[in-house]
This record gives sequence, structure tokens and C-alpha cells, in this order.
Amino acid sequence: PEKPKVTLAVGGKSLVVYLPLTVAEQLGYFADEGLDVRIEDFKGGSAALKALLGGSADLVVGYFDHIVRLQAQGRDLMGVVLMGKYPGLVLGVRTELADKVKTPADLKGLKVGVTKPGSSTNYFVFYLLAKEGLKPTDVAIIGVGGGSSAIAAVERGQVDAISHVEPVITTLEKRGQIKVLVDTRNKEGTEAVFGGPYPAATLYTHRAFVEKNPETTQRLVNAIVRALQWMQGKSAEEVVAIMPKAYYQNDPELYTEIVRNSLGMFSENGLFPEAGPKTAYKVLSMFDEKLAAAKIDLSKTYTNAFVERALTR
Amino acid sequence: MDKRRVRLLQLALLVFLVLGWEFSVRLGWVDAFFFSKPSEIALRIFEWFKSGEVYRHLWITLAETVLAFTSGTLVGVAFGLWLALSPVAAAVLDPFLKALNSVPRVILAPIFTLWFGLGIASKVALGFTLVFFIAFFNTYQGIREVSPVVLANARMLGAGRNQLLRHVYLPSAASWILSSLRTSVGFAVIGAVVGEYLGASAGLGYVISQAEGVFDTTSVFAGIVVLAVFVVLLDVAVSVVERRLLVWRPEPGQEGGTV
Amino acid sequence: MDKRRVRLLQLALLVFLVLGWEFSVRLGWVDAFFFSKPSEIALRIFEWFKSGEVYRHLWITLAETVLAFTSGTLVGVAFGLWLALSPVAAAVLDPFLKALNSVPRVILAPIFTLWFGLGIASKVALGFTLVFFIAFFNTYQGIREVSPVVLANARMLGAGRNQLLRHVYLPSAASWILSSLRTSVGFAVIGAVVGEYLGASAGLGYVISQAEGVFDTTSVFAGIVVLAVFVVLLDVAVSVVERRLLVWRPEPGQEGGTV
Amino acid sequence: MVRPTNSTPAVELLRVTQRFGEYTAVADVDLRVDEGEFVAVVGPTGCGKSTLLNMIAGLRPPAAGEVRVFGQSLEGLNRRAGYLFQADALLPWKTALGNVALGLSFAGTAREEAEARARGWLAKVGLGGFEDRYPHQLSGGMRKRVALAQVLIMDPKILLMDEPFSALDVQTRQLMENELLRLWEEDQKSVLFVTHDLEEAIALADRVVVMSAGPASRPIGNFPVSLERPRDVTEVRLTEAFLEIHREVWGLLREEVMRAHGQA
Amino acid sequence: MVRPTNSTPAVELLRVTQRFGEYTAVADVDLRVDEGEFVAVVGPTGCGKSTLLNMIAGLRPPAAGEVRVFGQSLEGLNRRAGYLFQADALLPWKTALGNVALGLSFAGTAREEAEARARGWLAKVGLGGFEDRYPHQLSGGMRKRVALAQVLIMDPKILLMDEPFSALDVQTRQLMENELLRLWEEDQKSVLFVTHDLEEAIALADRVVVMSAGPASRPIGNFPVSLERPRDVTEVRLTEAFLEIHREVWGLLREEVMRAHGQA
Ligand SMILES: Nc1ncnc2c1ncn2[C@@H]1O[C@H](COP(=O)(O)OP(=O)(O)OP(=O)(O)O)[C@@H](O)[C@H]1O
Ligand SMILES: Nc1ncnc2c1ncn2[C@@H]1O[C@H](COP(=O)(O)OP(=O)(O)OP(=O)(O)O)[C@@H](O)[C@H]1O
Ligand SMILES: [Mg+2]
Ligand SMILES: [Mg+2]
Repeated sequence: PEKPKVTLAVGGKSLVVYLPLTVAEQLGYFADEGLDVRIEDFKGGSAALKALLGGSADLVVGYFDHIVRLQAQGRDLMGVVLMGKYPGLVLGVRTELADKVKTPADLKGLKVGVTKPGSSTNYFVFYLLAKEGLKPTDVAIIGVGGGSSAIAAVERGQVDAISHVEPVITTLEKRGQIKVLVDTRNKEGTEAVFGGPYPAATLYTHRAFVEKNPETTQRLVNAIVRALQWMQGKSAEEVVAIMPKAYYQNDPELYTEIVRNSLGMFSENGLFPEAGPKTAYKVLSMFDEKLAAAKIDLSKTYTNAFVERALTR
Repeated sequence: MDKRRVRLLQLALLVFLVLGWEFSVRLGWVDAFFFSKPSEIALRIFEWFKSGEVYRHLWITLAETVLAFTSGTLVGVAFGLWLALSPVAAAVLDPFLKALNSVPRVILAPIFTLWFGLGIASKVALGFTLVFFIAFFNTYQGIREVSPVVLANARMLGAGRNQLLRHVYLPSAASWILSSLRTSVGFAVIGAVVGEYLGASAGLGYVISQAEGVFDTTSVFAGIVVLAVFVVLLDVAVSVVERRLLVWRPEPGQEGGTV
Repeated sequence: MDKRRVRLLQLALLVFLVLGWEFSVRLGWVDAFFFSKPSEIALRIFEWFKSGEVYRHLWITLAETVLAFTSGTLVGVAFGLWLALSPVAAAVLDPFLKALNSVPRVILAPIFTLWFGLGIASKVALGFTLVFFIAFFNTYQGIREVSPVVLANARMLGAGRNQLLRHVYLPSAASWILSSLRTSVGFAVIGAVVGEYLGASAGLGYVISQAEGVFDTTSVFAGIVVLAVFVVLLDVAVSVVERRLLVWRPEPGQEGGTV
Repeated sequence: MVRPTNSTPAVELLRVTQRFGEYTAVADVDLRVDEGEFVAVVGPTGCGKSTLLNMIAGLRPPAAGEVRVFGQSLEGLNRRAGYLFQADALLPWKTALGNVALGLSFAGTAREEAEARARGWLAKVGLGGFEDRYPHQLSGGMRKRVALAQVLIMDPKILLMDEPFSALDVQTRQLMENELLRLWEEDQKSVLFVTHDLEEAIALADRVVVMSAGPASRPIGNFPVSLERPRDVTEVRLTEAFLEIHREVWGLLREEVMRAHGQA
Repeated sequence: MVRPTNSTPAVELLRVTQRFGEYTAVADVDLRVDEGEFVAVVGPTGCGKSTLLNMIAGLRPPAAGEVRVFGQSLEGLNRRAGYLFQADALLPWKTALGNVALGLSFAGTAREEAEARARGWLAKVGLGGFEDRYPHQLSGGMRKRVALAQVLIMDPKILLMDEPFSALDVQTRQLMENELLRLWEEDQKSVLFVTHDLEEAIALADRVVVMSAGPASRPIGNFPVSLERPRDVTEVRLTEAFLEIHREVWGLLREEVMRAHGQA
């Protein structure tokens, strides 16, 4: 390959949405392709993206949303393989309020926790409200952070509902703190909410990188696709078994549960469904005037060429 | 040395930095995505103040900073005094304090949320843990630097423990303590902003965090600039206190009688 | 006051804290999800060292800390010296430095990555920005505290600028500078760890960050404990330096001739 | 006027030794200051005079032996004593007035009263008008006088004075000496007065103690001064008796100093 | 032996004034120290003697008037002068040896040589064996002697001495005085010597200058001392000529001090 040493940036490597990356790493698929992949872990997808833009990382494993946003800012980024078909965003409500709040419409006047203002979890709430005819200002959005501070915020009653991703959701569920209202970890939920597939975890980079290093890109895609295929039909326990011990040692049961809840999210072959990017753009541009104003050629945000080649091997 | 020349030089330096920045961006030497442009940042700040939306955030951050600063300083100074005057306690607690000071506060955020909720208190707590140690270490050392002759004199004149504190230890350690204030003003702000950044619903850190989420570097820098101006103003306040407390010192070059 | 008693008291305090923690968790007063259990933490640390996987991380964090600490201290002291001896420069730069010190380093992380890449350098830079200011402010103040008589004496004896620095300013400011080292050891570690925490592929901060991602509080605390022990050891090194540099001081209660 | 020898001495040193690390400054010192007695201590520089005063003040306990104050073994600070230090010991952050009023305010005297009395004392030491100066704004001799007022205002029963007048010009010095004598005569103070000025020692004291050169210094001479009281320090210097004692002490001291310098 | 009056004076003050804020310490002072001349300055405490020395040392430029050194107007520090400060000015972080060797090492002398010479000087001031002590481990008089050695080792052309011997016992003081005279006579040093001891002033100097009481102090008396050289400081005190000058100066000083105290 043109570039046997590759640096991948990821915003939270141990997060379950990026599971296929760890699978490929743990099973040695990158090495099998003759690549020396170094995975740099960041706090959050936007930090990982900045590492790419700054030139210190070659590719990013992150959310598709970012590609769309950055296209609007004139950065020619493109996804080369899709790992998550569904965004995995979940809206839950504190158990005590479960009988009062049955749909997003009931959130009016309540405090909703999100990872960070301006993040996907935040827009997810806005989107749900908009679908019910409510305005963003009808709820109070509170940033609760990504990790256990989110748990703390719910348990202390600092927020009434929470829009978050794994592992926070399953953890809260297991602790009996929330009841899930809206769930996009699976096909039904995602289609009910977004009316179509919504691409999530993606391996992406600059178009220039892809053009300059087609072989390297191909091999990376090969490894990821192989990991996705390996995951097909595996049980949560089987997947957990190959994970680094650090991921599950604290509470294997909880981790297995999280994986089980998430297995449906992953793409079985890595292909971007054609409707996916449109859904993403539609949702994102609802709350971002700059994005709405920008002319974005969605066909440039991804390519299935590498995946197709990988699948024919 | 005169005030006006200093102000002029400062202005010149500022203009130079700002222009350098502006042109580096415009000429494409640095990437606007990461650095934005001073002109845009200025515009953004102007808009913030014009629309008035920034006041609420500024006010919250100010409150957090001032609370963290005063509580951290007071407790740090008190603790420093106590330990400096109780050698055994100091020897025993020393490694514990050092160890505590090395804990990255960012990691403690969940615990702060758990204990203090998401409101002002948890940000104040975060700032407190930064300010406290700076005030503590400086006070501790300052007290130990007290001139033994002056101390002995005050004791012979019948000073009790509290009187020694008030009339000897504190004035003597004043320049140490004030110096710690200089450093910790900045850290108090950092505590507040990082706290907001990690989870909040208002404050400058919140604004910055939100801007970061949508890659709005201009707003991020606008936030930083507002912050910085804010700290410089706070520091002026500290300087005023310092000048009032240290009237008794020889100004450099005016030490006639002593030399 | 004797060493053994101090060690015993420290041990007692440690045992008390650890047992208190353990039982609060076991009795359900505090939630193991957030606080883990000392016994488990100890076990985890033991496993880390047994399997040897922690050494690589420890080594990287150590390297970053030491680099940030030494570079930050050296540059901070040099800068402090320079400004303390050039009143105009000090007056001009003062607000700029204050403003810079107030910038939350967490927000700068992406820029550091941009400039210094993903390796050690960007973490060192983060630690540097913390250590620098502490060393700078303390040195600056320490230099200004030099006794005017001693200074005049050295000048009359023919000391040039560099000789004044070496024989008067630096020894006189030594206790200020050393005190800043005490504070900044902790901050150097924080810089390194936060840098790793925000983006890295190795180091204790990385370990902690990974653990946080899967709610492995035990590993988070294990990381913090390893860190803390590590800082206490670094601090012992600083103390040794301090004792060697300050032999000339009266030990408390030994100031016979002076009193 | 010869003072009555009181039964319990104000200060008594019993085989007192002081060490600094390896160095023995004073060894096996026996010394006694009766109530109302004025004792002057002279000796080669560095012999251990300040060391003695520090022990009597309770600032540094002796390595061996015992210090007794009014018959009681001294523990901690000597609360009956006022100590005029050899080194500059004013609080740099207090004005002259604040420094002089300090002891009174420690004792709980109301601020106005303390300041009024401090003002009076500053005038007595010739520093009226300098109330608001900080120590660094005063000359060496002025600082010494402020320190003098600072101690005397407290009216202590025992006065420890370490070269109090050496930074003063001759005339001011004599004014201060006379003032000191007046105070001492007014109420039976016990004074231990370290000086290098032999004439001053003889002119003021009831007894002059001569210390040997260090290390391991101790008193080697004890000269009672039987000059009339009240004395005027200027006039007394011209009497025959004065010159007699002066010659004696001088001879002994000279020997000691020569010995010390010979040793080195 | 009367010194020849040289045409360019070593130090010359021309209508020099010094102020501290509102307070005028010295005003319109004219003073001249010839090359090889030994001038003693006496005056009431706080009149401005140290202030004068500071100006001549170049540590604080005068508020008005001019200081000339060997005919040249003084800018910045006076590099020809050695200054023995009134206050403690040793470097606390250097041993006695290190302090004495300091000036030489600043001048680039090799370490061994500097230390050897410093050792010699310490012995001369009677402090052989105390080389390794830090200042805080020395007595007041010992520190003064270290400072003396520190200045004299540099062999400056102009010597400014501010009460150098006041902390020494009489005998050590006389040893030092004789040493100083010897040095001065060996090579035409110009000395400006501040003291409160009138006898010392007359015994040592070619000329005694009396300052008036402050504020706005200036020289009000100028007494040439025409005693034979070389002098022995002990013996010269007994001569008639000595007593004559002493009486004169004394009278003037007494008046000044009384005026000062009366004022206050
Ligand atoms: N902290 C100390 N460490 C070591 N030696 C000391 C210390 N303090 C005093 N000494 C020594 O003890 C001796 C006596 O000192 P002291 O100050 O009592 O002398 P002194 O009689 O007051 O002299 P002077 O007349 O010069 O004031 C000196 O040799 C001094 O060097
Ligand atoms: N920094 C200062 N600020 C204000 N006044 C000062 C300062 N330095 C000196 N003075 C005043 O100047 C006058 C002269 O001081 P100086 O130290 O020269 O006196 P001196 O003649 O050396 O006295 P002494 O014999 O006591 O040493 C004093 O009245 C003093 O209070
Ligand atoms: Mg003494
Ligand atoms: Mg003086």
C-alpha cells in the first residue's frame, strides 16, 4: 500500500457505537491487510475530526453528521465505509415521570439532558419536538456530559429526561432510572423517527487522501467490512469475548447487555444506503440555517466503491 | 516607565498581534477553521453585546469565578496558616495534599455533578480545587519565611497566637499570598469555564462548548477573548488590593534609610 | 515531630480513609458505581502491575510530566527573571500574561494537536502552559522581594548583571521558585493526563479515559491512585533539591545569632 | 545608694550551657541578677552575650542547666521580660507609632489610649513628628530608638537590652541613658545590659560582668560599681572611682580579646 | 604628617540635596574629600549621614546638585568606591568565606586565589576558623567584621564606611582601627567615615565634619585634626591637642542635638 502506517482518530474508542473498529483491531484484520494502524482516542467526535483537519490523523471513525456539516464549510470529506446504520440516539424519561411523559410532546416545560449543547443528542431532541410541533425553546436543554456525570445528573434529578447514547442508556435502564421513550438503536425506531435509515458511525477522511492512497483506503475498508461480516449472527457474549478486558472487566454483565442492545445498529456489509445521507441532511438542516443555505452535493459525502470491491473479494 | 508610554506600547503590541493574526489567516498561512479571524471575532463579540444575550452567561461565569476565587483563597490561606504553624500536622498531611493536587479535576467532574448538581455549585467546586492549592502552597511557604527576629520581638511583646497571626504572620506572608492571587485569578476562571464546558446550561464555558460542537471557531475565540478581558479586569481589582496592603514596602530605588 | 511518629500518623490516616471509603461503599452509603471500592482498586492496580501492561502508560506519562515540568519551570523562571528586571517590559506584558493564563487549556487541546501532533509534544505543551505561569508568577515576585541592602552591597562589590542574577537574585528567590515547584509538580501531571485524556493512544490519561467510556470506575480510580503515588515520589525529589539549595537558612528555633 | 540584695533573684542562671550544633557558645554559666539590680555585660564580640539574653528571654532553651526567673524555672517565653534586640526587629509593615503601640494593643489596651501613650514615648526618644514613618523610612539610629520605646512602653519588670545605644550619637545616647536610669530608679526594674562601651557599662550599672572569649564562654570577672546614685552619666565618668574600675575591667577584657585573636 | 592637598578631589559634593517624598533629608551640601584624605562625619542620628554616603556610592542620585568623583560627574554606581553599609548587608546564602571572596570572584579572580585571600582577610578581622559559617550563625559583631573584610579585600580607592565598628568591643575595635589606618596609609585611599564615637572620629581622621540636625541637614562644622601621623588610636586620645578638638566638636554637636530634641 501507499501508506502502510495509518493513524485513525476516534471520538471514544470504547463506546459501543464504534465496536466494529475494535473488532477489526482485536481480530488482527488490519495487520492481515499489511497495515500498521494506530488508533488515537479523543474525547468526542468533533475533537477526532479536528485531528483530521489539523493533519495529525489520516482518517476518522466518527458520525456521518460531521461529514455533512463540514461539507457545508467547504471541506471535502467523504465516508468510505459505514459501520452503524442507525444513530443509536435514545430519549428516556425519569422513571418517576414515566406515566406523565409518554411522548416527546409531553416534554414541554421540562429539563432535558444532552451530552453537550449543539451535539447530535441535542438536535435529536429538537427534531423530536419539531415533529410534535414544538419549538426548541419549549424545553430547557442542559449539557450533562458524556460519561458518568450523565448518570449522576439523572440520579440527582437534575434533568427530567435525557437524550443520550450507549452506554449511558442501558446503564440508566439497568439502574431503573429511566424509561425509554424513543429508541433509534434499531430499524423500527429509526424509521419511525426519521422516516428512513440514518447513517451513523462511519470511516471517513479527505477526498484527497482517498485519491492519493486508494490502496490503503481499500485495505482499511476490507478490514472493517470483514469485521462487520464477522459480527453477523454473533451473540453479544461472543462479541464481548474478543473485546479487550478493560472494556468489560468492571461489570461484564452490564457490558454484555449494552452490546446486546446495540448489535442491531451495525451495518451488515458497510454499504451506505442511498436514502441515508438525505435523511441526515434533512434533519441537520432543520436547525442549522447555514447548513440549510449551503448547496451540498450529497453524492459527494460518501462512496460505496471501496465497500463494493471489498465485498467482491 | 511612565504610564502613557506603557499604554502605548501595549496598544502597539496588541495591534501587532491582531493584525498578524488577521493576515496570517487571510494569506492562508494558518487555517481559519482552527483560528477564525480577529475581525470576525470582534464582530461576533459586538453582536453578542448588542443583542445582550451574552450578559446572562457572563454574569453566571462571573459569579462562579468570584465564588471559587474567594472560597479557594480563604480556605487555602487558612489551611496554609494552620499547617505552617503546626509542623506535625504539616508533616503528616503533606503527601496527602500533594497527592490530591495531582488529581486531574476534569476526571472528577462526574463526582462534582453527583455531589453538587449541575448548577453553579459544581463549577465553584471545580474552581475551588484549583485555587485552593495555589493559595495553600504559597501561604504555607510565606508563613515559614517570616523573619525570626521580628517574630521573636512580637512574642516578647506579649502577642498571643491570634495576634501573631494578625500582626506578624499575615502581613509578612502578604506578598506571598497576593502573588498566589495573581496566579489563581486565572485558575478560578478556568475552573468555572471548564465546569461549564463539561456540563451546564449557561455561562461562557457553555457558549464555547456549544460553539465547538458546531465547529464555530469564531464563537469559541470570541468566548475566550471575553474571558480574557474579564480576567484582566479582575486582576486590576487584585492589584488595587495589593497596593493598599503593601504600602509599607520600600518602592524600588527608594530604600534610602535601609541601605 | 520525630519521623517515625509522623509516618505512623500518616499510615493511620491512610488506613482510616481507606477503611472509611470501603465501608461507606459496602454499607451502601455511597454508590459503588461512582466511587468503586478501595479493595477492588487495589486489586486492579495489582493486576496492572502484575501483567505489566501499566508500565508503558506510566512511562509515557512520566516522560510527559518531566518534560512539561522542566521546560515550564525553566522558561517560567527565565521569563520571571527577565520581567522582574525590566520594569517596562513587565508593565507592558502584564495584562497579556494575565489574559493568557485565563484561557482554559482544555479548549486549546485541538490547537495543540494541530501544532504539535498527537504524540508526546502536545501533552507536554499542555502541561507547559500550566507550569509556566505558576513558575513565572512566583519567580517574578521572588525577584522583587530581594533585600535592597543585599542587592546594593553586591552591586557595590562590582557584580555585573549575570553575577547579580546568579549570586543575588536567584538564591534570594530560591524559596519562591521552589515553592512554585511544589505546586507545579501536580499541575505538570495534570497537564499530561488531561492531554492524554482528551486525545491519545497511550498514557495514564488514556487508560482513565478508556475506563470512563465503559463506566469502569475502578480503573479510573486505580489510574488516579497510581498518578497520586507517582506525584508524591516526584515531590520527594523536589524536596531533596530544596534541602540542598537552602542549607543556608536558619532552621526554625536555631536562629540564635540573629535574634 | 547601694541596692539591697534581695533574697529571690530576678534572674538566675545555673550552670547554663548553650550549643549550636558542634559549637559550644557558652558553657557552665552562673549568673544572678537581683531584683532592682542593674547588671552590665561586656565581652569580646561573638562571645555569647546575645546567646545569654536569648536564653533568659526564653527564646531558646539552654542545652544544659537551668534559667530561673523570680525563683521559678523558666518554661517557654519569659513573660516578665522586655527584650531590646541587637538586630533590627521592628515590624516593617507598621509605622513607628504602630510599632510602639504594639505591645499595649496586644495587652488589650484601647486603641486611642495605646496610641496616645505611644506618641508620648516617641517624643521621649526624640522622634516626635516621625509617627507615620515606616521602618524603612527611618535611619538606623531612629529605628533603634523606636525599638527602645517599643520595649519601654511595656514597663517590664526585667529589661534585657542588647547594645541598645550603639547606633546613637553621643549626646542622644546620654539623653537615653539618663532616661533609662530614671525609669529604672522609679520602679525596681532588673536590667541586664549588654554593651561594648565600657564607660557606659560602668556609668550605668551596679555591677559589670566580663565574659571570656568564645567558644565555651563564661563570666570571668565580676566588678561591683559602688558609685553614688542617682548618677548623671556624663559627670560620673570623671570621678576617680570610675577610672579605677575602668582600668581593671579594661585590663581583663584586653587580655581576653588578645587571647581570642591570638587563637584565631 | 600632613597630607598634600591634591588638586582634583576624590569626592566632591556640589550643593547636593536629597529628598524622600516631602521630607528633605539633606540640603545644599558642599563637601570635599581629597585624594588620600581621611574625613570623619559626625552628626545627630537621623540627620542624613547614610543618605550622603548613598549618594556618593551612586545608589540614589541626588534630587539636586552634583556628585563628582575624581573630577567627573557621577553617573550610576561609583565604581571606585567600597561601601561598608550601616545595615546588615551580607548575602545570607553565602558562608563567611564566600561573602568575603565575593568581590574578587565578581572581578574574575580564580576561585582558589580568591578563597585564599579571603581566608587571609577573615583571619585579619579575627574570624579565622569561622569560614564556613552562614551569616545567621554569626554574632552581630562577627557579621560586621565579615562585611569589613568583604569591602577591604577589594582595595577600593574610596572607602565609604557607615558606623563600621560600633558593634565591636573596645579592644577589637582598636585592632580594627589600627588596621584601617595602616591600610589607608599604605596607599593613598580616600576615606569617608561615619561614626557616633567622637573620639574615634578624631583619632582616625584628618578632618571631622559635623552635620546639623535634620531636616535639611548640612555640614555646620569642619575641624581639621592636626595630630601627628602615624597615630596609635589608643595613645593619641591622651594628648592635649586631641582633647582640645574633642571639646570643640562636642560643644557644637551638643547644641545640635539639643536643638533637634527641643524641636520635637
Ligand atoms: N545559629 C547559630 N549557629 C551556629 N553558631 C551560632 C548561632 N548563633 C550564634 N552562634 C555562635 O555563638 C557565638 C555567640 O554568639 P552571640 O550572638 O551570642 O555573640 P555576642 O556575644 O552577642 O556577640 P556580639 O557582641 O558580636 O553581638 C558566636 O560564635 C556565634 O558564631
Ligand atoms: N526611604 C525614606 N523615606 C523617607 N524618609 C527617609 C527615607 N530614608 C531616609 N529617610 C529620612 O532621612 C533622614 C536621614 O536618614 P539617614 O539614614 O541618612 O540618617 P543617618 O544620619 O544615617 O542616621 P543614623 O545615624 O541614625 O544612621 C531621616 O530623617 C530619615 O527618616
Ligand atoms: Mg550580640
Ligand atoms: Mg545612618
